[in-house]
Amino acid sequence: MDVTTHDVLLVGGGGAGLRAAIAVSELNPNLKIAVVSKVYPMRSHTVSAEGGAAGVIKSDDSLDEHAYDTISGGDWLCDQDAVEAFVNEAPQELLQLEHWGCPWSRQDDGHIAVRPFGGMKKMRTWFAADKTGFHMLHTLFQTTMKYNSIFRYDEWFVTKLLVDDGRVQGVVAIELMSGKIQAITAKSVILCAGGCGRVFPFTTNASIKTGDGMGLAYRAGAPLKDMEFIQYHPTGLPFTGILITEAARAEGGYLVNKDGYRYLQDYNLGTPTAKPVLRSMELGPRDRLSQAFVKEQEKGRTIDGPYGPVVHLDLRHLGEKLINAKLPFVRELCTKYQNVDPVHELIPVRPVIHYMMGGVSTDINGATPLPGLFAAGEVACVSINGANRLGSNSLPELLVFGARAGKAAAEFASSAKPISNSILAQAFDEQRRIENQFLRNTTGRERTSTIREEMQQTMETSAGIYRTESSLAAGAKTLRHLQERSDNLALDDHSLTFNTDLVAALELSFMLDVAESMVQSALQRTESRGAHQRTDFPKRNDEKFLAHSVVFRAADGRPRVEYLPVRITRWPPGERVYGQPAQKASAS
Amino acid sequence: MKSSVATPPYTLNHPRWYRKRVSTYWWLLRWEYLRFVLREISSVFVAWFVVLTIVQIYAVSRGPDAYAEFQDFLKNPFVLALNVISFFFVVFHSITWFNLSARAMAIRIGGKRVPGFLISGPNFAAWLVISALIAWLLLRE
Amino acid sequence: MADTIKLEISRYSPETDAAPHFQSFEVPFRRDWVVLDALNYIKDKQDGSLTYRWSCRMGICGSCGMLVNGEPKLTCATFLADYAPASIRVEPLRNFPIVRDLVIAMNDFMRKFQKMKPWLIRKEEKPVSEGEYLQTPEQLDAYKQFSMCINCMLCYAACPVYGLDPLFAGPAAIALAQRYNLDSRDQGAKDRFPVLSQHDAIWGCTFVGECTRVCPKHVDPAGAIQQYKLTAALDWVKSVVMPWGGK
Amino acid sequence: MDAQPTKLRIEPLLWLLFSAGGGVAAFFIPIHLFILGIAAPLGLTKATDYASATAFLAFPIVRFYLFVLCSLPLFHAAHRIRYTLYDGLQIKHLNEVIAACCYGGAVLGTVIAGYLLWSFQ
Ligand SMILES: Cc1cc2nc3c(=O)[nH]c(=O)nc-3n(C[C@H](O)[C@H](O)[C@H](O)COP(=O)(O)OP(=O)(O)OC[C@H]3O[C@@H](n4cnc5c(N)ncnc54)[C@H](O)[C@@H]3O)c2cc1C
Ligand code: SF4
Ligand code: F3S
Ligand code: FES
Repeated sequence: MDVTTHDVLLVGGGGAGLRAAIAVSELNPNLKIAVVSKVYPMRSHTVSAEGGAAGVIKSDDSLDEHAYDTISGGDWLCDQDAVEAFVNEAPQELLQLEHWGCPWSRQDDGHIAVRPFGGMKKMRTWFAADKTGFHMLHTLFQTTMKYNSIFRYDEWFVTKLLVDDGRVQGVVAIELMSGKIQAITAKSVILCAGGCGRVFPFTTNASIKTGDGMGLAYRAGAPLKDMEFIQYHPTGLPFTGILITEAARAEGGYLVNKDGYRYLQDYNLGTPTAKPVLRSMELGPRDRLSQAFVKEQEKGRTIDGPYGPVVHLDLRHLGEKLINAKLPFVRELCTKYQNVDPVHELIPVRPVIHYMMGGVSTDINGATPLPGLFAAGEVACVSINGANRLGSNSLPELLVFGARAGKAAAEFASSAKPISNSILAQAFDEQRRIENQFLRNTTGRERTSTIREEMQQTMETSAGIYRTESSLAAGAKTLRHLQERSDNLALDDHSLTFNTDLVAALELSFMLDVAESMVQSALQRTESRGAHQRTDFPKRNDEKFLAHSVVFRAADGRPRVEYLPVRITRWPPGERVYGQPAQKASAS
Repeated sequence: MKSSVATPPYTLNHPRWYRKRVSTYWWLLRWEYLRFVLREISSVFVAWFVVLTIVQIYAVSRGPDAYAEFQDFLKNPFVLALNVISFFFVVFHSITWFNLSARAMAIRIGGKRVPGFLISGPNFAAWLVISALIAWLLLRE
Repeated sequence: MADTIKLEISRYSPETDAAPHFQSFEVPFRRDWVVLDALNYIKDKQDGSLTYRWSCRMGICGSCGMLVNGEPKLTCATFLADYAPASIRVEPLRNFPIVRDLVIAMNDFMRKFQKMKPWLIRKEEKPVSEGEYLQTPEQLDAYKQFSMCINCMLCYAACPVYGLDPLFAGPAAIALAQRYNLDSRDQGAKDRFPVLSQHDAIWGCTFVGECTRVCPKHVDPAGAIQQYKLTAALDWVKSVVMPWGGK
Repeated sequence: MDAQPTKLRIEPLLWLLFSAGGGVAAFFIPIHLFILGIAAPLGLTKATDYASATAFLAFPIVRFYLFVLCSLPLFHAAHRIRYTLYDGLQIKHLNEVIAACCYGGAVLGTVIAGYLLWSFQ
């Protein structure tokens, strides 16, 4: 078996991974860096982010306000020291990206322009039209090209973390082009493998978002944190799940039900005004808006579409000029994929799985409890997002914690002991497992896609916007069963060249692990907070649950949940208030 | 890089890429390609016009008889047919040229790029004026 | 309209096939399905060995480019309904080596792309603490179009020059070099000039214009190349007229 | 594609000549060709007679105009024919020969036209 060796290895070439890679090479140009990614880095899912990235830059704004919005938006489940570090460093990181060439949208005088965003009290969201993630990712990727110390493994799929001597020392990966399985060793490994929206049937997430990174860490013994907090975005296109960015509402779009009524006013989100008001109505937080949709549906006030109930997003009053200038991609997506032109027509939308608040548990520098393993980006839970992430906080999170993890991993690598020799034996075992379980297995019965669909259905019914004891318990049982069935997969493809059938099977097994950890964490949190809403426990319970859940993988493969305290610095838990009252409270 | 070399057979973990050779008749496979090739071929007829002009000047320089001979040559049905074809090609050249030049130039006024038709439009207008002017110069009594 | 539609898909496995061949599949016909949905249906329900790339399903990641009836297309943005009831032919992008089925090798582009130095070059970096480089919306507009490239490779599949001369740098790589050249914050035009002014770069392009026609993001690489030719030619004139100046 | 040391390149010159020639050809040639090659032989218009032809050529400005009308379009054509042969027929290995023939032809045509017009009495 081939073995290649580096100092710092990144699993993932999205926003977080590339930022971390640059951080390592700027800190110490002598370190050999490897970026392993199952797709070419510029295809990573960061490319899809539309709306923007939050960072305090205008003089009427302050770091404390950004921190407060984030913490209250996260229903006080955020670690406040992490949030403080985050809001502090976000502006510098966004400026750094500007210096690398990111085409941020500008004011007439040449300064950075900002736009309002859901749950944010001030305008602080930087944007590059409505392709913010695309421009950020391409800027980062093109910038990495100038560093000679960064070596890329494009289209390599990581299947396992190599752990020996109590620390992570590399990975086993398959080169898709040739089918070669090999060990890539490193003194420290940073997971930047993104989220796992694909465990649900209806999601804005790309096909590559299958929770591989979470699964890798979980199996290697690192715990996952706050996995029950799953964000629904209130405005996805039916069927495709394509996201209509929050920026559409920030620019003044209305959400209306079948009577053309702006129903959010019935759900404690303020009173309707013609112009958008920050932290009010359509600019409330995502969890509240998605929950309001379900209530409307129960009242029979949604519209029945071919793919289930929808409400309408109305942009018509904004006019063609503004839509073309600020929301061109929204118009393109609607006309291309939904056959409606938002300039003249209503856009049908429904809540759609969008983002994972939870992830691999890390400290403020991206270090996981497992030595040598770091994590950053959507795969990680630092946590700044608490029970509900605010729109436009994720992109700056990639940068801030990508850079932090990069620095920490570089330092770790500089002082780490050499790689153990016994690593190779583990890699051989992994190769044998893949060959025997998948490539040479001729007795399998189950289809990957069937189990995947059943898993997705199970997740939607058991762990959707509203959950109960019984739905979750049933879900947990089904998932256990699916785990067993997945040991018996039959691949159609037994070849080595670009075997996407094999990739799908490996992804499925990661997703099943992640799904189980979600359902288990949700089952045990008997309260409602942020995106986690239990109809049988509708109140927030700070006494018992002002705590992070951490899931470990027990020896039998089942999830085991423990709790960690939330770190509170300056903002004691309060009530989340949106709409006009919030405006007044903050003004005083 | 040659495309026709036989690729070695597949061996474990060594991908064997399949390279298609571009057909010699690639330009016939799609209308867009054919249009492009016709556009390029128009230059042959441009060259033919230049040759004709040089011969004409030569004829004039050799005196009235040679010039008359040249006029007769132009009346030859084959030459006439060739010139009709040439005319269509040079007109095709003009049209494609004006359209392309609009795309090749990024003229900005007040920070906004001037749309293509505002560049090609005046070109077409100038073409008409120039043609009229030349016709008038050559044909006036 | 019929409730199924036939797809003829190019298959090639280097381990068993000497050359690509077509295989037919019958999939349900749905108005709102794109070609990619049909491929996913086949992979999930009929033949898991069908191999192709995709990810975002929203026309932004750039991985799902294929030939649909001979025309380079993003398959996630190409509706079955535009072809039905006739059958649809799906092939890998033209002008690239085929790895397997619908997957092509794009290593060549990545290498050429990097040679263009596609990053912001400054003589002197301004410290981040001093804030942003100012850039007016007009200055942004000067290069914005060329920054929209998603590296989908459709333009390479459409460009006959690339097919005939694999050394040609190609439309997207040149457009992306122009993206930085035209950025008011960039000072690296001189560094990119030696690569761009090669015969295999801008001068290889004969302005076929197909690249621009097929580009799903309206990048207009053909325009970028011609504009750069003009710049390079004027530079040349300057260097002849005033050999002592600049350089 | 690798960067070679910058030397004085010929490509920009050839391209400038090509572009200038393309422009001249686009604006001026169609009408000339129509009158000379179609309208006059068919008798739609009268052909320029010998006397007026010599009268025209007596003007230096006309001679200069004709020189430009011959020379630049030749370079235009040479450039396009070169690339068409090169791409269309895939005879890349003959690149130098083709280029020499095409541009050589254009230079030759230019010299002939120049000589005729210069020595015209
Ligand atoms: C449609 C949409 C719009 C969004 N809009 C916004 C917004 O406006 N503002 C905002 O702040 N956030 C937004 N987000 C959220 C944000 O985009 C994501 O959270 C963020 O981009 C995640 O980045 P990442 O670097 O962590 O992971 P990704 O960009 O997802 O990258 C993951 C990387 O890991 C690699 N990888 C994964 N598994 C493996 C494996 N097994 N082996 C090898 N490599 C692997 C992948 O190849 C990829 O390179 C949006 C999200 C979506 C879905
Ligand atoms: S220029 Fe257009 S067609 Fe070419 S790779 Fe970029 S986006 Fe695709
Ligand atoms: S198609 Fe090719 S030849 Fe030039 S204009 Fe586009 S690169
Ligand atoms: S799947 Fe991403 S562009 Fe089509």
